[in-house]
Amino acid sequence: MPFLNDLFVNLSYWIHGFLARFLPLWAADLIMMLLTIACLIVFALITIMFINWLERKVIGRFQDRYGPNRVGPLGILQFVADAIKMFTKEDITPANADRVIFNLAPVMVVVPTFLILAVLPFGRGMVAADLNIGFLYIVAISSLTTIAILLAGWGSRNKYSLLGGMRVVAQMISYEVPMVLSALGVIMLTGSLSLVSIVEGQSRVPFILLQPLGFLIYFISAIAEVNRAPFDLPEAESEIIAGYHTEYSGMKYAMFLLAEYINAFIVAAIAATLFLGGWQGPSLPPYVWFFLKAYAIYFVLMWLRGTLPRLRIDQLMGLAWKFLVPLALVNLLVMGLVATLTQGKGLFPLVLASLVANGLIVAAVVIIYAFAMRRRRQVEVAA
Amino acid sequence: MSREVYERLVEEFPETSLEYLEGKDPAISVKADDLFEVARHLKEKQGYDYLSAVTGVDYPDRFEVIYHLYSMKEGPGPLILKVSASKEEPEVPSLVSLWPGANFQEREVYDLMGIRFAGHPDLKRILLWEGYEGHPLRKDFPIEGYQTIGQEESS
Amino acid sequence: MTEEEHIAEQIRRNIIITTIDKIYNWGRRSSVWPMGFGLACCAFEMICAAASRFDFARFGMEMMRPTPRQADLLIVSGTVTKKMAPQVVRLYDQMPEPKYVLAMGACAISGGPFKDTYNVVNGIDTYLPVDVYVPGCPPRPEALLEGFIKLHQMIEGQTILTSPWYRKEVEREMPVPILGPRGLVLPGEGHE
Amino acid sequence: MQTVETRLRTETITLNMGPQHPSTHGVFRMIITLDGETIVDLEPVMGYLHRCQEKIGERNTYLQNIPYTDRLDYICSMSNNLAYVMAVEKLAQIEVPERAEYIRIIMVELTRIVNHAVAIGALLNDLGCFFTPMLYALEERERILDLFEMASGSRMMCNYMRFGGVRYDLPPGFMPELKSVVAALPAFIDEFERLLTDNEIMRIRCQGVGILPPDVAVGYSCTGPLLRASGVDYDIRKVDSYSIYDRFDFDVPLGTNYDVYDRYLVRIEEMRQSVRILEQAIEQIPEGEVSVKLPRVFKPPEGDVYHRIESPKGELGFYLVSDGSTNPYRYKIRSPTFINLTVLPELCKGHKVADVVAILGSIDIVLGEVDR
Amino acid sequence: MLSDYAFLGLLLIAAILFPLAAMFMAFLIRPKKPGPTKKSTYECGLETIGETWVRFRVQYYIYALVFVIFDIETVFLYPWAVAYNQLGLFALVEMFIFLGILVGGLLYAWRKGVLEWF
Repeated sequence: MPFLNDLFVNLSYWIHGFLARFLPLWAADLIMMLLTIACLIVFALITIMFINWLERKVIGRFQDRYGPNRVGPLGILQFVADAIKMFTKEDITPANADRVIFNLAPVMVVVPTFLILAVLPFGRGMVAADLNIGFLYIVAISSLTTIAILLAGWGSRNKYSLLGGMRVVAQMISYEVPMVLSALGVIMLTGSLSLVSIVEGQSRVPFILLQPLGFLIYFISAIAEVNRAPFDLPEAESEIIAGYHTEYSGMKYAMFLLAEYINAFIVAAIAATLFLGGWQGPSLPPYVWFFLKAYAIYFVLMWLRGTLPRLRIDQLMGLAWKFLVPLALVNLLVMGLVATLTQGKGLFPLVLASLVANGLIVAAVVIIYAFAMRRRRQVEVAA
Repeated sequence: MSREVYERLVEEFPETSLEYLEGKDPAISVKADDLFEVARHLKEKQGYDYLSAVTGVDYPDRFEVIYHLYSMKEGPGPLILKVSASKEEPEVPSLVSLWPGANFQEREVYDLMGIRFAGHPDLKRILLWEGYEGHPLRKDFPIEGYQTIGQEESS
Repeated sequence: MTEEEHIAEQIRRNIIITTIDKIYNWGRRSSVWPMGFGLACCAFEMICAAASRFDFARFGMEMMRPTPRQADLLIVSGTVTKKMAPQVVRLYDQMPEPKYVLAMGACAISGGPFKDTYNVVNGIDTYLPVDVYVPGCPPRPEALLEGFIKLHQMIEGQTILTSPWYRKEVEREMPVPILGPRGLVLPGEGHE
Repeated sequence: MQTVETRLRTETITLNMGPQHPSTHGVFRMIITLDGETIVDLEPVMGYLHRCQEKIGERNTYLQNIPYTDRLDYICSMSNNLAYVMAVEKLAQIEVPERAEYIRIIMVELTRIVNHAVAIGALLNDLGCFFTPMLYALEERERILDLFEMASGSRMMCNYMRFGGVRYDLPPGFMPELKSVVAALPAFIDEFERLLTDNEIMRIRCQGVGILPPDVAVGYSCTGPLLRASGVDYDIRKVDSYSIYDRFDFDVPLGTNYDVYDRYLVRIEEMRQSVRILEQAIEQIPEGEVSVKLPRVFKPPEGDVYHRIESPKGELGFYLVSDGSTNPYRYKIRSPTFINLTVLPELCKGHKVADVVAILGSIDIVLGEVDR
Repeated sequence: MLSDYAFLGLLLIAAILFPLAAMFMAFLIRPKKPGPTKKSTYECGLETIGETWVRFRVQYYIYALVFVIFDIETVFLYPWAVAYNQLGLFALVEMFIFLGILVGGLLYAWRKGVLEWF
């Protein structure tokens, strides 16, 4: 099995060796880099093809109906047909839209998606750029999408996209804070920002067992970051028509679709890397484990999209600032306490202490929530 | 049931000329100018708090506006008020201040029948567009409407 | 140019075009996105066609886009009244180019049971070029699916060379009628 | 530009949720003045589906009008038929045989269940559920439409009732099929409730939104589930007890805190009551005639008559003036959704864009009946 | 180490080139039929009423400020979290104080009603 495990890693070394024979070293490295970039882009396109088809089939099954099954066997080629159609679709730039911003937005929305792909550890040794500031890099790049979507909302000079753009600003900046705070717990345990070392830190026990609450906060704010499921206010179909991409057609809309779906997959992949131990797994080759975990979390994303209604904008903001941020802070401090107390004593006390700590936090939250509800009910009765 | 209400109304408003019309649904015919007083009396004193329907009818000699009133507390049986207005310049006092529910219905009667309602907050057309000439539900209005020249003619 | 040379020359030119045409049309046929836009009772039958029993998501038409900008097919489902006609034509104009119109139900085809009344347009084809007519009042979801299949066959029959949206001189912009004092008036010859 | 004098001068946007909008249930337009996300003022605009029903009613004979009533509120065609047919029967004093009365009640109560299921599905669509509750409701509706098709020949536009009864007697396979569908209904309603009633996001989005106090509801002459969710006990089946509703015992659910969530609960409870009525009707249905022989040229006597029934959306009434000829002199439809919409601006002030959509969904309008 | 950032530079260029190339190729192939009504803004089938680019609510600006405070806080937390194992209990207490001040700021914003969204 070892050969199968690092299939791609050996492949890249062999190509590098083959090139190095007749090219100077720097040229070989350059070509290797270009090859990895090409491989990343192809991976992104294949993922979106697969995700789009999977999403429509799975949500179809939730709704008791078949998804697309006429295009190619089992409907696999559905997104290829969509791509061809969107490729040959006319592109309209509204007259009174701001031309430059309107056309810049779709380009800007795709750039962060590809940049984040570089840092994801697909398998042992299979990471395009193992930065030692991996997670900080992801947070920095992912806030670029906020600007791109705001440009789209403001640029197309349409009332609905303006509302969508304003909502995206409010939502994404509010959910970045709890996302980062909850991820800090993980970084504290591994002592390094690089995703590869985070995954190696989880060889004995995945962090979800140590920090279930941290995972929950991270997952909720990651969904909100990517405008999916209960937090898809920026393109709320029933309220503001199609939100920020109301005026986009043809290839520009395809860019938004590409960015949206791949961002969703990336968020699922990062959640898998941070909390479920990316490619750590008993028998299967590492990259298979990575995709299994990523698609398991992506299934939960689809599940939410199929069932839950949407939050209103002020409830959304209230949830972020009044519930998630304080909870994330408390979780961070308690994790710090637990980490120092069980510093040298090995694995078992650490797991035990963190589970007890999490239980305490959840109990505290439930008590405060019940107290708040009772007080609110008294206020109502009095009013 | 509406017979006793009619008696009480006659005592209350001796000088107005009220008539009791027999028929499947007995109705009370009221003059246009004292409609508002009678309506307020019915609403406050007699407890008719629910105005179900406002209808305009185009009779050969007059326009008629029919109000169906119910009281939610007591019992069944509509109390029907019939108000007639002149053919040339139909004008009836509006009851929106008593029952806000009549707002859209009166606008619709104005829009389709052409009966103006004095005192209505914003009497505009509700079903047809603003610049439309003519009131379709009048008997002299052809059902196909006025054919506009150009595209309409061909089809 | 005798008959054989003409055909030979056609065949030579067509081989490249047909393969591109095939892919081009296959792509467009299998991802026609209808616009989420319903007028009257036929709209409800369209929703039933999208529901679980007669699901037209199987043909890849699942993305009912609310905006005309991302839609390919305008399903005029229901009675087109004179007050609504300018909006329907404006929505058609705002759709990007390879666009199709499906007139669903007797009202959209010819005014249906409400034909020749003061506020109903006798059929949408007075204002829009209609590609597929689906009769019925309302047509059953199966009839609508048959209409979609006819549309797919029509799309497959088109070629890049002859399709109207690639040719310069074809005018694809429909004039938006204006609500005049007595009814709809085309901007060109509004006499009133 | 209307400026709102808040601490800082901010301009308002005039947005129109126009005729083509995913959640206006058809071609209904609202001109909304927004300050940020909060509604400053809302003005409904209708008439985009005005199909001149009342003018056509005067051109048609009495019998020809029945198919037109199907197209009024195209989700519950049977109850429109019932309203019109009972008005003409009251005008012409026609007696309806027992079996026909029972068949009518069965059909109307099935329509009520279909309408409430679709209304809840549409409300959830507006709240953001990606079509899932709507498709479950439509699936249930398909089973009931099969029953209509078996009885009247058409899925949606049934045209099944005539003056003095119904057009055809029930086909032999109808009763067992009806029993199986009615037996499966409570399970569907429970599943619907399990998915939605305790759904935390649904509760937050619907509770305390669009509160309609009882006196305002009566003042704005709202009827149907909208009125009963405001705590006013007024169900025309109980008040007028027309047809044979007095033989069935069912109770009328009322709301307690008058908001969108209560309208949802009232509709769910009414579906359960309709199932109760259906069960009793299935037991008591007698054998016998289903229609009365009428002269070929049907001329009702002179006079005017107003008859109303409890359609799933509210009080649906027909006011007919007959001058003794074959065509009605005046054919007026009192449509519940058109009048329920009068209260929409009042309900929506101060709420957010997302709430307007939820409130409109809870009022449950169908444009065929609003614009007639 | 350096090669990683070189790789990211190349990836940035590729990431910008990919959408541009895709849109340019689509620009060559797609039909072009501009028209006055087609270019008009979409608003549910009607012309837009009033101005779209208005001075939007000031609420968004205040929210941005609250965000900036908390984002800077998280940036300070990064080095602390990374070097956490080497630091002793003392660093934890210090961080308690740092976060305490911030939670105080959050409660103040909450009480002032800044976190309300209208």
